[in-house]
Amino acid sequence: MIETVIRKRIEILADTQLQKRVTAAIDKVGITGWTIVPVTSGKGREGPWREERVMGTDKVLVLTIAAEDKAMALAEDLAPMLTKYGFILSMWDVQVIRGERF
Amino acid sequence: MIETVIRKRIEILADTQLQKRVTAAIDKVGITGWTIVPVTSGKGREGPWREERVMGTDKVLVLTIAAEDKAMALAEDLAPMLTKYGFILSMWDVQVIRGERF
Amino acid sequence: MIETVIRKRIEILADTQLQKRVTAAIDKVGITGWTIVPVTSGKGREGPWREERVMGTDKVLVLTIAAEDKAMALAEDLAPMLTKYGFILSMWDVQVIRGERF
Amino acid sequence: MRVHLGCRSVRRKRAAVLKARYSGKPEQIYRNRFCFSCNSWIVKGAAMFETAIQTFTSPVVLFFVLGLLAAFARSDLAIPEAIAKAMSLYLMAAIGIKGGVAVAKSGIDATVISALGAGILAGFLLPFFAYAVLKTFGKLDRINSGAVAAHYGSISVVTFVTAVEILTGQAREPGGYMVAVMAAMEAPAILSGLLLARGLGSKDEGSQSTGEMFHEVFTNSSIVLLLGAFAIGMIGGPDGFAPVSPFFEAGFKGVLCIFLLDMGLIAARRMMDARAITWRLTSIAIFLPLVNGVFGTALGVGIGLDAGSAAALGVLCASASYIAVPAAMRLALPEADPGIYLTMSLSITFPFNVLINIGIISAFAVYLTGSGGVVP
Amino acid sequence: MRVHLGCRSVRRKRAAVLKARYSGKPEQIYRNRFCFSCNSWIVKGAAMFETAIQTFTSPVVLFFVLGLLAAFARSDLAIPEAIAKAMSLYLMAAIGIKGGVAVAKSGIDATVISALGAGILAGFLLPFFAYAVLKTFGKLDRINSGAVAAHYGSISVVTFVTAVEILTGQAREPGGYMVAVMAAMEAPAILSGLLLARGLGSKDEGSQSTGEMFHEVFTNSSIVLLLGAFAIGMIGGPDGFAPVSPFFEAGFKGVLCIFLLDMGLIAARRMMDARAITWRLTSIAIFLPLVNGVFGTALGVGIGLDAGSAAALGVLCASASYIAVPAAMRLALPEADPGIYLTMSLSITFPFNVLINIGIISAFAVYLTGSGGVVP
Amino acid sequence: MRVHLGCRSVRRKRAAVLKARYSGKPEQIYRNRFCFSCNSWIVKGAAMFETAIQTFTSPVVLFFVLGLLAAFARSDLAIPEAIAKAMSLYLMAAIGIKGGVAVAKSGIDATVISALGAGILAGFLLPFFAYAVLKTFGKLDRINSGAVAAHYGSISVVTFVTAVEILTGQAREPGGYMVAVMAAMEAPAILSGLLLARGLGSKDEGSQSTGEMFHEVFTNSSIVLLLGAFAIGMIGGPDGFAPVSPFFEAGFKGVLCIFLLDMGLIAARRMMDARAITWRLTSIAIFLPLVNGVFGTALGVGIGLDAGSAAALGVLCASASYIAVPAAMRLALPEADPGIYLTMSLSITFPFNVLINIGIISAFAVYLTGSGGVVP
Ligand SMILES: Nc1ncnc2c1ncn2[C@@H]1O[C@H](COP(=O)(O)O)[C@@H](O)[C@H]1O
Ligand SMILES: Nc1ncnc2c1ncn2[C@@H]1O[C@H](COP(=O)(O)O)[C@@H](O)[C@H]1O
Ligand SMILES: Nc1ncnc2c1ncn2[C@@H]1O[C@H](COP(=O)(O)O)[C@@H](O)[C@H]1O
Ligand code: NA
Ligand code: NA
Ligand code: NA
Repeated sequence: MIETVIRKRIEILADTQLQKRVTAAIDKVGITGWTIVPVTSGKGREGPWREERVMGTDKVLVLTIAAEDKAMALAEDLAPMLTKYGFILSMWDVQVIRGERF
Repeated sequence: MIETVIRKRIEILADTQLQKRVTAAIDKVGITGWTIVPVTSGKGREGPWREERVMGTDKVLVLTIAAEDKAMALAEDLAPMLTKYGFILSMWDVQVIRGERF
Repeated sequence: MIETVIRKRIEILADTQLQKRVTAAIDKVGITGWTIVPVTSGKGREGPWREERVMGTDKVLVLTIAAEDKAMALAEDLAPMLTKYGFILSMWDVQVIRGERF
Repeated sequence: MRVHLGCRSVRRKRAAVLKARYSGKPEQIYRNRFCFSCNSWIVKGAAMFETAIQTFTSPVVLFFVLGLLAAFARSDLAIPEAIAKAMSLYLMAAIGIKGGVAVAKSGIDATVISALGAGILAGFLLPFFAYAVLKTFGKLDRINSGAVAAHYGSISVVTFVTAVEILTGQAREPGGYMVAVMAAMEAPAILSGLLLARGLGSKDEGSQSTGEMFHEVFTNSSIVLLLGAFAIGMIGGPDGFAPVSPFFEAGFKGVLCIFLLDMGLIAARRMMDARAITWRLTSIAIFLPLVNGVFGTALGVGIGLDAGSAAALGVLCASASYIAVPAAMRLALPEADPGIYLTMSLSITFPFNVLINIGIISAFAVYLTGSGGVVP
Repeated sequence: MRVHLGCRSVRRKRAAVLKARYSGKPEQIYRNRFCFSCNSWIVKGAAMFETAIQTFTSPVVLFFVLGLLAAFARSDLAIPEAIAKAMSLYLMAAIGIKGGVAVAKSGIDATVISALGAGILAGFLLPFFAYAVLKTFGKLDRINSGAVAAHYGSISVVTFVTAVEILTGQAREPGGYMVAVMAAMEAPAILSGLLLARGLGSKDEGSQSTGEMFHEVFTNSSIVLLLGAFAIGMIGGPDGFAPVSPFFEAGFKGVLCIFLLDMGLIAARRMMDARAITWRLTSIAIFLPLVNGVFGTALGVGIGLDAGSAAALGVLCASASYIAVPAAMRLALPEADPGIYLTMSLSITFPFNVLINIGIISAFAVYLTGSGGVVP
Repeated sequence: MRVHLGCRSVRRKRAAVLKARYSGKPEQIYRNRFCFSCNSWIVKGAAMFETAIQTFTSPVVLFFVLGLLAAFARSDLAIPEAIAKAMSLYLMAAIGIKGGVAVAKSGIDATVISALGAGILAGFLLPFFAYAVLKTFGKLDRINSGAVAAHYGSISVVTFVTAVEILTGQAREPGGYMVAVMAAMEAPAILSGLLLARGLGSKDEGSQSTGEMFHEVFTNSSIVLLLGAFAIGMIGGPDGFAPVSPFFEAGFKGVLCIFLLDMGLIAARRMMDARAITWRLTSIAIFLPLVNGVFGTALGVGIGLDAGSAAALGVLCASASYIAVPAAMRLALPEADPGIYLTMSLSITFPFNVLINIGIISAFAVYLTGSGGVVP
């Protein structure tokens, strides 16, 4: 049987424009990497939006996998930005192979 | 330490054409928002498909985060559509910050 | 109350070029289907990349839902490729409706 | 009376047609041609055959073939989805605006009205014939027979556009009003198909879906852009069109080439993935466009259309929808199998029409109207 | 002195203008026209009215209207995002290179310098007036008033391009240097708006965001491409431009049509979703472009610009940013509500400018410079 | 014998070349020119220098420089991926079809055959030289040396296309068959590179990957479209090409501009991210294209090609693949580091070729063939 270890998977929905701030925070807490998943539209308290790159109001999903302590540090780091700009962060436990990478 | 609360994350793979029905159901059960993630191809019992917007047979992933009760109400609501059109719904627990939003 | 069953959700970040090998492995272990989610950029130990379809170095997220035994078989199958090409695999438990499909 | 396919006059004639097309007096070319290299008159049959064969010298068709071959060779060639979508919007806008400008020039007369009427009628009636064939010979159930029948009653825009290109290359450009006829033929077959699939009585919960479906059919992007551009063309007229014509006219054939390349890829890939298709269904997917094409052409000649417009009506009848109708069926008849209706219309009928049937229909129109030149 | 709107001479004149445009001597057309069908001189007022009405015969504007209508009819028509982005990059590159080539031909003189100066000054000052109106009549708070004011002081490239098309269609093409004026007017209003929103003292943590914001404003893709292409046009000159002109010139109007179709869809959809917009804000979104347009046109005529360039300056003052400034505000003033500033600038002011105000401004420029023909 | 770079005759001559290019008699321009402003003959050296410098007046190259600068200024300018993909497909189709039409006109003769042979041979042999340099001076291990060597033996389509544009601008258009030579040179170097990286014996598990890899190399979208369009061009000939030429010809240079803008952005961004690149590797990435370019040009002249075609062969040898070969290496040599081979070929060699080396190679071809005019 192949061996798996538990890591946190964190997904942050952020403005495309501010993507760099999120990934900078990921780099800062020492997580090894991240991946960007595009999103095309959505609806929240501020009403609906669509692919609005033309207006700079579109969003992306930043996905990163990390050990629990780093994940919590990241959440801590991002909390003010989440509130200020209305980002969404969710995280959960996942099994990964080659756990030493994360 | 930053505080997190548990919410359900629900992802529904649906026909692009029927996306509005899914999001209408989300609005109806009182969930605050949703986000659309594009998907480009796939394979199921009915064989493979690719980005086929030209033929209206493409799909999207509808992602929404909600408290457990609303999540279950949504699943209940969508069940007939899932069967009729062959949508896929999966959900799991996630930790979120600013839980009052969901 | 609608009934849900537990399945594994597996997500593999792989080179677009090698996507067919991953999906072939999925088919081989007898999982019913898979779905491709595009990703646009990322950063890892080998530095950052962007949408580089022009150079064939872009990636996709392969998503599949399966019963635990098949999921573990798939992970076993993919392990060498994960190491060789640096793919990332994560999996976790999700609730699904119509569990007989997976 | 020999057939002059191989003789050099054929090539010469093609050059003459091309020249005539660009200098604007296409009429007499096909009449009374005498072949000096083999010393005899070129006859109707030969003209028909040539007409059918010319299809394969068009770059538009060659790119379609390239797409088919690339997919069969399992090449990873693919047009990005956003580009395919954009090309299809471009083609809609371009043919809409060109049709509108043409009608602004020619005005709306009895021919236009009768062509519209004939098209709508054909749209309603063709599914009944198709349904009978599918149910008996094809051995499909009621639901699937109705769904497939709706596809064959409706139209394929790209088939139409390709036919217009080929007919124009033969100096038989259809009237601009045929664009309006095409738009009018999109929806009626859906009604007939639903009626056939569901029967008259059973309206089970369908009402919501059906209303939604018709909203979708009438506001889907193709139709809105086609009719909107048609209206813009009519309002602006030739003067208004002049400044945008470099964009909509000069690029048209090239975009169509790339679009057909993509259609070739999609059609062939779907064919290779097909599971649900029997030899019976394959035969029907070739039989229906043949019969419908002949019917439509005869109808067109019957109501007095010129050879080009009659052939265009024939192509509309022969073509099967693979955009609007599948979308409508997915909403209104989710029980029907897309593996059947998409594969038949897209992977069999569409290539058959583009590669062979347009040539046949155009030759038949020439035969019926006698515009192809006859031995004296 | 009667107004000749309905009389046939209007059409004839339009044809004459078109002809003149393509044969290159546009100057005398609007002067001293005598209408032979109703036997009287066409007067200034009539010329102005006609000028305003001509807007609606332009295919560019018709496509915008089509977009609005399609969205209101809840059609699913949509231009893929990648295509919209590409079209906007294309338009930037094309107007940049055209402007650069024009300046390479004409050189940089006092007119160019004073137009630049006037534009920058207007960019700084207009937000103060807008702020006062928004705060008092509009009842917005300080933050939102400042944010909206920044939008109205800055410019909208697409409004400018549309105006250039319409003015060129009236044989009043603005000078190529107006592209540089446009680029120069993008940023100043952002400074004024931030000053107004934040007050002079409070620099709370803003410093990082503000630096980041200005880097973004000056390196955002539109500005970089616009100025880069401008430089390429200046370096290459007419000779260097010749080989690429089929791409950048022939396609321009057509791409603009499709782009405005998309803008119509986006503007109308946002309008239907709008929640935060009161009738007061709606009025302001129409009042500000009117006043700013008149101010800018007068300023342009005052510093000695020709009718076309003065009208272009008026349009720049009248237009409200919906790309650069929203992006900047999101970074620097996240507390401001995008539902207010985007809806006002994109869904009200933009359509008002394209459909009505460009016509008014151009007529006003004709009135001020007397280039529209006066009764003798 | 003075060099006349600054003197006004240079500009006059450029205008003459441009004029001649459009009026179709380019041959004698570079011969025996006498400069009236400085009263002396313009010499070979000067002609060569000018040839090299002309590169920078081409809008195509200017857009590439703009891309580099924008990326270095950390602008967010980016071409959407779908558009970049579409542009690359468009360029493939366009050069394929143009080459095919050219060969349909000229026919296949001994020159074509020997050019093909020379290209394939060069593709096989160049990696051995590159490998030696990379292993010794570059201090790379066997795997990475082999992988990089494969890149330098293969070709870059965009470098080739840019060179064709520049050469055509100098009235030295390469023969249409060079497109076929380019296609033939894509794969051989991959074989040599793999042989070098793996050694002759060790075939460990590679077999599956290698088969898969070669299927991919021969069915990858670029090659399929290039050769397919080439075939279409040959079948259709000039007549068949006429209707689609507005699309494939008029837009070509403009699309190439925007594509090179994108390449500039990508190359510069990768350079800024590069970690694994030493000064030794940087030197090699400049040294190899120089040497290979000189070798290829001499080879071309040796087998009797005209100046333009010989220069094109030189450019093919000088260019390094950054599309087909990286994809193949990722499959067949996953242990090799893309950070090395992509950065070298894309971020150093590609800009060096476009900005400097094409000019050098073209001047060298002029020198060797004597087609650039010599003092009597
Ligand atoms: N409950 C939710 N589940 C998933 N996505 C959400 C949810 N609420 C908001 N969003 C996303 O977050 C964006 C911003 O939300 P808001 O700030 O509430 O307007 C929305 O446009 C959605 O894309
Ligand atoms: N086990 C699975 N895991 C992930 N996606 C699936 C799975 N089964 C089906 N799908 C997706 O759902 C679509 C429809 O499935 P089906 O209705 O079985 O053809 C497929 O094309 C896939 O995109
Ligand atoms: N910790 C991580 N979380 C999410 N994605 C990652 C992570 N590490 C690497 N990746 C993704 O995997 C790709 C390859 O990683 P690497 O092989 O480390 O360069 C990166 O470019 C990212 O897209
Ligand atoms: Na039909
Ligand atoms: Na303004
Ligand atoms: Na090479």
